[in-house]
Amino acid sequence: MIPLLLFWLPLVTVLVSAVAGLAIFVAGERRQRLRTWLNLAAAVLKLMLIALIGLLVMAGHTPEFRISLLPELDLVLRADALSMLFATLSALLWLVTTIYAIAYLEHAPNRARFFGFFSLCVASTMGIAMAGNLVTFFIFYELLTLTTWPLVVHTGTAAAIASGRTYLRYTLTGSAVFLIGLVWLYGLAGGQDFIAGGTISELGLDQDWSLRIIFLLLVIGMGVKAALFPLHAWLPKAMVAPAPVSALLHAVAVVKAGAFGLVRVIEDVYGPALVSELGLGLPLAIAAAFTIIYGSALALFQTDIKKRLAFSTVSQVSYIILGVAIGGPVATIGGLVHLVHQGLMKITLFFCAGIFANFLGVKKISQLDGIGRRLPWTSACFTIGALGMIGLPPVAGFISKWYLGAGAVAAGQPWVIIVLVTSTLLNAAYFLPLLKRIWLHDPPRQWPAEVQVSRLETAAMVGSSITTALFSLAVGLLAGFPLSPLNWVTGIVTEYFP
Amino acid sequence: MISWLLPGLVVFLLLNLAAGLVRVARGPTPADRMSSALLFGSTTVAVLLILAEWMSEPAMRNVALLFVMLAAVISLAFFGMPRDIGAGDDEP
Amino acid sequence: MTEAALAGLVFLPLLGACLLLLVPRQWRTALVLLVVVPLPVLLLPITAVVWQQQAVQMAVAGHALPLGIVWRVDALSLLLLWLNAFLLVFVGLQALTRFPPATPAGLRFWPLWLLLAAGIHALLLSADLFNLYVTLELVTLAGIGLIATSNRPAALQAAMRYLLLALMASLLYLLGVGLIYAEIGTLDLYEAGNLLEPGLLPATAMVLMITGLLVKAAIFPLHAWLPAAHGNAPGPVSALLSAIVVKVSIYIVWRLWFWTAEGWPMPALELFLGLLGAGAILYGSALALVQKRLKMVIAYSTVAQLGYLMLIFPLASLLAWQAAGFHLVSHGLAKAALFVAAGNILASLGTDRLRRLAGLDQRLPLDVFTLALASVSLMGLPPSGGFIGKWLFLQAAWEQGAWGWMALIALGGLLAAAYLFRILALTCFHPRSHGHSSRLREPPSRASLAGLLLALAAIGLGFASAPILTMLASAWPGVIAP
Amino acid sequence: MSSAVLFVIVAALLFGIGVYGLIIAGHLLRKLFAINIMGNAIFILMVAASGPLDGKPDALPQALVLTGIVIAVSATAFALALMVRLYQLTGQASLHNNEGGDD
Amino acid sequence: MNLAVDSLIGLGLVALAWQAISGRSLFRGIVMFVVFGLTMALAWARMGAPDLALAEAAIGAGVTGALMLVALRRLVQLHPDQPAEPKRARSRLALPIALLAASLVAVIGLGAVSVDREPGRAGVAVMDNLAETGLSNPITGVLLVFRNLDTLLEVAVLLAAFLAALAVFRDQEQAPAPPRGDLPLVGALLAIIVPLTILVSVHLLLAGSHEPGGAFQAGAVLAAGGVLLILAGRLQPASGMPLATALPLVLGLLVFSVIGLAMMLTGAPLLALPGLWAVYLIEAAMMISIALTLVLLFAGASGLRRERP
Amino acid sequence: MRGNRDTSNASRRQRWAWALQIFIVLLLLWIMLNGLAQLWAGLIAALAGAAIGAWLASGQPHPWKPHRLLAFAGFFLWESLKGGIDVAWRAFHPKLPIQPGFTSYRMALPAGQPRTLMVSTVSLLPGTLSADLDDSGEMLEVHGLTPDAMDSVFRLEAWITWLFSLDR
Amino acid sequence: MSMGDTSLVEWIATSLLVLGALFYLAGTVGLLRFPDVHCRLHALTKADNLGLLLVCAGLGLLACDWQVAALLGTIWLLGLLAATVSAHLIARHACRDHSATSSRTGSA
Repeated sequence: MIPLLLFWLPLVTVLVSAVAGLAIFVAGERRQRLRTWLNLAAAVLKLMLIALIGLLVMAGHTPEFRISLLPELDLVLRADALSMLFATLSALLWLVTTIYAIAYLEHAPNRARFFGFFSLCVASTMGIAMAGNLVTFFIFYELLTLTTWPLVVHTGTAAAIASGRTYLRYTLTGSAVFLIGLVWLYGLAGGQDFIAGGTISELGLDQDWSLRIIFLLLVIGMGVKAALFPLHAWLPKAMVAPAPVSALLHAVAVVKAGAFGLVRVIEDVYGPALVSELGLGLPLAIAAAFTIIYGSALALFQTDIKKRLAFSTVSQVSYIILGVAIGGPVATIGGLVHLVHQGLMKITLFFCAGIFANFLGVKKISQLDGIGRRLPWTSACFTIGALGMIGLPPVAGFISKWYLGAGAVAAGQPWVIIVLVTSTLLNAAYFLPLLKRIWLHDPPRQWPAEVQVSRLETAAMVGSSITTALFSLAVGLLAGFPLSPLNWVTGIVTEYFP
Repeated sequence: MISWLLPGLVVFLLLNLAAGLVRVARGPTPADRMSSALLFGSTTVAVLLILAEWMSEPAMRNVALLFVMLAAVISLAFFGMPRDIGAGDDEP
Repeated sequence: MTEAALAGLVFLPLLGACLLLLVPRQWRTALVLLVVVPLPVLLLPITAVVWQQQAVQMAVAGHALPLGIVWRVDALSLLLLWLNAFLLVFVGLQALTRFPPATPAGLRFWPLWLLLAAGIHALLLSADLFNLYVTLELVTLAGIGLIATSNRPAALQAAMRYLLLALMASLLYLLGVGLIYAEIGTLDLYEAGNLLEPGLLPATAMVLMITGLLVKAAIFPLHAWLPAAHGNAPGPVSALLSAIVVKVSIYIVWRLWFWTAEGWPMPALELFLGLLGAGAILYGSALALVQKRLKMVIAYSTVAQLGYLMLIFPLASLLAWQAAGFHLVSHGLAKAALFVAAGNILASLGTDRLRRLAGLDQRLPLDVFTLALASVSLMGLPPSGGFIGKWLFLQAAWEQGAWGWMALIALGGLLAAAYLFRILALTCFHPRSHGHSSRLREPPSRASLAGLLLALAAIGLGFASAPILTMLASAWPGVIAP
Repeated sequence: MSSAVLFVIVAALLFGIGVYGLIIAGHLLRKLFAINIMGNAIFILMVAASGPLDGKPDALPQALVLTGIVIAVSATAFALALMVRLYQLTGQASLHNNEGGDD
Repeated sequence: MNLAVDSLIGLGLVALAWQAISGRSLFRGIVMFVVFGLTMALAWARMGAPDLALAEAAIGAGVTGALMLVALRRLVQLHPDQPAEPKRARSRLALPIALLAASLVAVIGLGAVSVDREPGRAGVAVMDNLAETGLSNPITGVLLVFRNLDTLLEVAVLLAAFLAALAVFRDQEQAPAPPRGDLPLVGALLAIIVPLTILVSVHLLLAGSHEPGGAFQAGAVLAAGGVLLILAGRLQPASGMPLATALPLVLGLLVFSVIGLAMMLTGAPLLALPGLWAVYLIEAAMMISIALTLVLLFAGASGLRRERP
Repeated sequence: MRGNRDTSNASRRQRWAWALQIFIVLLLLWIMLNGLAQLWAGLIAALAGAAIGAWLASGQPHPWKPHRLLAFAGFFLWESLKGGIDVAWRAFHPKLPIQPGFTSYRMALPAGQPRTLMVSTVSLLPGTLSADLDDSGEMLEVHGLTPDAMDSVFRLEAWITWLFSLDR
Repeated sequence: MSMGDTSLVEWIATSLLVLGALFYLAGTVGLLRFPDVHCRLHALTKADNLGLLLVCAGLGLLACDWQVAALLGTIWLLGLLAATVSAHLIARHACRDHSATSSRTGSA
């Protein structure tokens, strides 16, 4: 029983949302109630399955699903500690986002299509989380591109289609580069599973330059999705998508997939030791640092709320990359934990921005004046998220930045502190004016496009925001708790740096 | 019998044909072209018959038979042509 | 048993075509089914034997070489036979709705369809150079006749162009056959491989034959006839033409190159053929991007995708062999699915102009879904069959350190994505264009189902690669040859 | 110079003429002539190039050519039908570039 | 002297071919092409290929020429006002390409003629095995016994061509009624030639076993008779395909396949013919099919009917 | 009445007569081509040919006597010899002594074989060519190389009248 | 058969053949020299048929085989038929278009 369970469980977990997605397509546009139930049931079921896998992992089992695509090329889905981290995050946020999206899209057209692809997108993310080797990762990575594209172009406006085209141009080029690197690596080292500490460091390959170029190719491939400078341009454009999509794109699925992939490459394929031996960490760290500053700086000049948040994402995701690129246990903890923290905070921010836009038609920063009095709960959530981003204790963001700084010093790279400080200042510079407007300015006589919303919608959307906001507070406040992301990450990192 | 008589005749008839082709080329009316095709048919029959004798290949007589039998097909097909079929024809 | 199955492959459709003209109209549908459905069954015993012995050989009329004609089936031909059987069944499903056999249109269509099937089967079985010529002509003429059943000016124009070029191409091939016979006095493909020594004359013959075949296979820059022909043919016909008919010419090129001309030192030619493939990929994709009609996009995509099949010449390894074979099958399925879906759309809307397709996903969801699925395979996105093909190609190129080819393959995938996503964006996400709602005629569900099944097969192929690759490996001439 | 050589040269010339005609001809009928001439050139070559066996001509190429002739006739007949129909529909008996076609 | 004859024929072929493609009027081109076909028959005769000469004579004189003329007639009748012939393509490359092609063929052809090679192995095998078949014409041996799959498929090609043409025939454009045989001479011609074509075709069919001739030549001659009848208006195109038309149309293929397959039941190889009678039977059926297919292709219709009273 | 299109009114007996004539001719031809070896096939072919011939048969067969036919053949052979020599002489003559012109000639012969024979043989007589026939089938347009060529046409008509015993 | 006998037959045959060829030549000359279609047809039908007759006779003598001779005779008869019918058809075709062609002929 247990072996069978261990074999099929990862696949089932991935397929739950895929099946839900297909069922939503088949059910069609009209059957709204069925769709809602499908959505929620699948999300809850998935969360339970993740919990089950988590229990099994903690009990020392490794659920693993494996079929052969080609000789020596397996499709492997496996639950290890790192995948559980990402999987839990996505499953949790999916549930919340689903609730939010159901309310958000209450009156929008084409919902069947939206929720269908939404579910497929989550299935792909889950596949990425559980991918047991780089090929599997790549497969789901591509599927993610495929399933998010319909969401980006969902509204069907010219702007949406144009941004969809940009999105595809970047991501598909990225994956083509990725694929070349992958085949190359495969040719050199074979298609091995992810192993903590790296697979190819064991092989003792005498191919330094090949490995460096492969690393570059892989970084480009992942960097596109992770919006690493200069591959970030698609992300702000993709803001035309509906708010839940932005939330998902930025907080959970796409950018995280890129960052997560980089973590996998550095920690599980090359291994930290080989990365530093080949001298790959520093350039990557520099690129990440540059992206952090660059994204923050550009965010300053945005007048659109979602655009500003988007550039903030560009900068924040690079914290994760920075963390793993610096190397050393402490910085790695900082990077990995930011994966979770940034997700929680950013999704809160996007939820709130969506509420502003949906309820009141507020899309520009200049229109935020006095919104705190009109939508106090939402504004409070927004504030928590923003403060977390700046890195103010006790919100989650602070912990990440602390570990990053400490790790940098520990790894002998004190210049990172300067980057962190500059970035924090910039963060403050672009978030604080917003908060000031929200709370201190007077509300206008009339909101740009106020609409009547039902109580249920309000409850669902604001409730979701509050939930995620509370989570971001909680992971900061309860960082010392045994099951907190920080502890979890620490556990993972000890495997990498025994 | 003179050994080169039969091939000589063939050459002679072929030259004859070549001369007749001038009429096909010059026209001027389609009927002219058709009539030289007629010449072609009857001369070729003779050529084939002589070839049959010369090459000792009796099957050539069958070929000649086919030619002469089917010569009328083309004439008949030509007969159905519209009168102005060759319009815009003529000397290069 | 095997011999009967082999004979059945050719004679069942052949007799079917004849009988179709004879039987009363109400029996025709049953007759068509009776012919098409058993074809996959016939392949089973053959597959079993090929699996065990690598090849089946049979002297037609019992005359041994060099006197008679020999049929020979190895894994490569078997693979194409399977592909063909699959296509006949599923594309036939659409064709049954488009051309009901009991109607006059059906009577024009089905006998040709069956003759085409018989021709393809005979071609794939045959190992005789001249017999290949005859079968090639049968395939070409039946194919062009099927294009002409559309009877629209554009289609007829395309058919005419195709016919002229195909005739010329056959002549080039025939010239090569004549030279080879003059040189060694045998027509068997494999025997010729043993007897022919590399030299000016055999090489010229080979080049002539291959040139002719490349015209028939529409390899860039000899592709000019293909887009119009495939773009204007009736839906099921386009599907079959793009999915298998052009491929059988390439199949013969492979046979000639790797069996008859096995081991000849022709590096420049290898590279040249590869470059043609590269040209096809780039040029076909670029033109697919600017087409205004759905079927034309798909047709140009065929031009592009056929280019991959040429990459086997410069790469020339077991992996490349597997890659090309696999690509051939996966492209066949995906392309057939695309054309079937496009045919349904065209039949429903009365047009396939791209700008008229906006918002189609609401009205013909199944067909649009088929388009999307097939596109995924065509772009080589995982986990489809197309991905496995691309992966194998990349690996083959990597093995030889051929970075240029690797880049090309990656680029080809991107370009495919570019033109296919353009269609998907239009069909699914553009606001619906007004006016076509009243004229929409739902395609029969069987027709849509046919496309969907083909598309699913194209995707599913990604999970069933192992047996195919094993079989392909057994047919790799590098293994057979001493 | 033997007859075989002579006929090979004739075949070559015919082939060239056929190719030339195929390229320059405007009317489809002419293109068909050209293709048929090319075909005949190749048939001649096939028979002439495979030399005699024991003094008698090799029968096999002749049989092949016979098959080839039948095929050429079939294709020509079909092409003519196609041409007539095309002319009826479009008023043109030549190939022109309109590949996108009408819908 | 041989050479003089041959070079005259060759020269004629080249000149005719050139005239056929380059002349100014289409009609003249057709005449030249027909004459070219007749000259080909002479050439075959000279090359020691009487079978081919027969085929060329029957096809060239009886079918192709008439087919082309009638096609031209239909074109002219469809759009009488159109200019007769579209402009010729001007291509600077045409001449170089043609010269290149010609020289290529010349070089390889001469190479093939001059190489010192072993005799055609398959050709030798044909001669060695001919006696077993009971036939004495090696070409019929190849076509009906040794490589009969080619022949079978060739008949299928013919059928495919017909079916393909059927797809473009439309009833409304049925051949405009050909000139009626209202000339006494035409009546006499028909009364003499048509029965003769039947006789000659049967003769060629039977002769095929031991001397030049065979199903195709016979079929072509028979077809020529049919063409004559159509030209004279005695047979007219009709739509629809009654069984009486369809059966003979596919008879050759049917008989050939059934005999070939039936042999498998007895354990013999596919298409191994049981004896000379089978050869004759198949040839007869093929002759009928070939003739009818060619006639229908000529008529431009799926069926034929008698002259309307 | 048109020349020979009246197939419908050829009676059954006349058709049999036609068929028999054609059958015999064809059988003789077969024997000539093949000898007596495969007479069965010849019989079949001749029968088929006769059937077709009878279907094509036109008008009523006019009775003719064999000895008159032989005499007519002699006349015809002689005339065509003369015709050939005549036209060859004119063609080779440096001055090209011809004065072409058309003459309309009304035939007194009945429709059917006699008229057909007339129209076809006119072309082989010296200096004449049957160029056209009007719709009634009686007026023959004769093209003459010289004005006096018409003489032979008159003689021909007389011969044909005699051959078919029409003068009674 | 004695030698002399044979040679006599051969001499006759040879002269017949040569004579036949000359008539063919006459036909061609006529075709080229005569002014219009109808005159040319005269040349063709009459001269060529005589030519064919002579050639057939000559060859029949040479072959010395009744079957061949009969075949040659048949061929000649058929040639006769084809020639007269074709000549008539072509002449008629030209006649019906006489007004048009004669002006053309004049100009040519």
